[in-house]
Amino acid sequence: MKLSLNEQNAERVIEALLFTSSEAISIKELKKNLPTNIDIESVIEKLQKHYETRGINLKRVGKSIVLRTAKDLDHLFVKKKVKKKSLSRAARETLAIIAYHQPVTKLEIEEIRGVSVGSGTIDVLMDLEWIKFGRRKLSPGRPVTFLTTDIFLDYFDLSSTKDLPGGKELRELGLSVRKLNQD
Amino acid sequence: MKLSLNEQNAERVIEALLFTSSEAISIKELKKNLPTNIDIESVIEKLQKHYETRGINLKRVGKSIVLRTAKDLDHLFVKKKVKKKSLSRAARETLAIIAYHQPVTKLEIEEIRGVSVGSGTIDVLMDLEWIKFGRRKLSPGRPVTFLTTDIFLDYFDLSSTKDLPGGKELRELGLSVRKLNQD
Amino acid sequence: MEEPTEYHSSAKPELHVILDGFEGPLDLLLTLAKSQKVDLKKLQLGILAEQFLNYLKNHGYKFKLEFAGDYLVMAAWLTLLKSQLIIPEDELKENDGDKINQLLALRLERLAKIRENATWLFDRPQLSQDFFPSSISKNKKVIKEDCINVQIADVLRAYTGIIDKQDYEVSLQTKEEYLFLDKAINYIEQRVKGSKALISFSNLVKEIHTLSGIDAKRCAASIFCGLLEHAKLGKIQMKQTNTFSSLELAIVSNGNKG
Repeated sequence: MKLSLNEQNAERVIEALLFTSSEAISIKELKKNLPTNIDIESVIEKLQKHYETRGINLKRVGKSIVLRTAKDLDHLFVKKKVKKKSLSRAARETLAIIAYHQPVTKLEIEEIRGVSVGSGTIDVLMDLEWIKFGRRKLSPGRPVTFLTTDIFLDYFDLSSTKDLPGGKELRELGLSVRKLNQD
Repeated sequence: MKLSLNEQNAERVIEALLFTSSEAISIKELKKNLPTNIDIESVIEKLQKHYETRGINLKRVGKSIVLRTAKDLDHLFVKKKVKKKSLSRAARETLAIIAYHQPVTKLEIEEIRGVSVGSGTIDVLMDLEWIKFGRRKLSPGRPVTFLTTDIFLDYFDLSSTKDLPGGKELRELGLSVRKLNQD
Repeated sequence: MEEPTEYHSSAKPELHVILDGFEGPLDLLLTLAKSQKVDLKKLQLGILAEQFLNYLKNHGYKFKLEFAGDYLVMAAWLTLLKSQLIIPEDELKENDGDKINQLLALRLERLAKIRENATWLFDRPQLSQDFFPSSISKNKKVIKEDCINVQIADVLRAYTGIIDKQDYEVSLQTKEEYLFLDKAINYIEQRVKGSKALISFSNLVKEIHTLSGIDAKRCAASIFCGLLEHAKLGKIQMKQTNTFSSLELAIVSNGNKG
């Protein structure tokens, strides 16, 4: 059945409202944004039908409606859940040193930072797959070295670590430490 | 045109992923979730067409795609409006220079504005993730360069830096300045 | 790449001149030029020069030039232009004034253009102003496999922090130039351990030089010091049969120690 111009617009409004809302929206609430002469029930029914076969489905929950990803696509979203958190200062510093000095050993990182590097710090970066082991260094004890990975480059949208600014450039760019001291 | 079963499913997968992301998703990233034999470009094209008349539109932003509410429905979201980003004139002009002349070095930015890039300018644009590092320039000192990001395009409702008006004119101006400088 | 213009190469990063709200001389010139209400290509540079110099005079920058190097060069440039309008034409070197004239006009035009474009950009519909993102946040950012929230600028700042703190000079290809004594001592220990045969000093230097890429003479010096250190502790013995002949090393077995 063809929709009237009004109904078509009502569909668009409901779609946009649902899209920007993380929770279900009551029909009462939706009505506030629509002309009074709209038969909201029939519009919802049509929307529901429209979304039936798509990646997103429109669901009724009591007197509200909500958009949810289709059940059969759940596998897309089961990736490991890491709590959204910022990287510790130690980890950021270690990551930066590895990016600039790779291949670099743990001892060398510690020399540059002036403090020892906890194994947790390396673990965090390893878990993120931002760093990996490089060749062992041809020096006494043949210690392992660390390198950054392609995943690191990808995450930070870099084409190469060589494109990062050097020490002098960093200072000139004014990417200063000021803001870091806040944490 | 009718879609194959595979393509239909690709549509659904892309839809579901976009629906649940507040940020644009790169085509590279989307591909990871699709069978390799899918012509993703044609699927995106069809999806884009599908959403053209709806309350949500599918947009291309650089090498990424994203779903955003239709612009004519902005009145629905008065409460959701965030405060406009207020940037210094230096930052706005620097951004424009990077957008038009990318990849561009700090020195080139300074040359155009006739004043050095103060600390804080690049900082702000980096924090907004509107600019990123490009490849180093093959010129003395191999200086770092800057590019705009897909997040920048998304923010300003652009699908490509080619959408910026007057780019050709500006580049020609740049060339004439350079030529005169060298003579 | 564009060569920096003459006046610019003198600008240090911290020289960020804002005089009465003008960001640098080009900015001021553009404003002055606009007050002439003419096409930038047909600028009356003579008038512009006069205006600029008057501006500097009226604002007392004549005596604060250390504070405004950019302005000084710009002023010199414009004074040159103005003087050329006064000098009889046949005494003028051909093209000279013309070129500066053109260059300045082009640069002003380019800055004006960029300014227009910046305005155009910020007048555009903007995210979360005119169009809105998904809030179906159950799976927000799930695409980026990890939900770590860190930007490259944060990583760079971390690095700036380190190099600032230690005054550590960095280059992207850091290669060690010196063999530090503790490393030399370590290396000798590893190398000599378990080796029954005599090792010659020159071979040892050669080995370390190849491994580390550090200058051979510097390696030799560090290793020699390292050997003395070991010898003092009684861990190794050195012998040299003749003056300038090769120096041989042997480890002192545990039994002989003390």
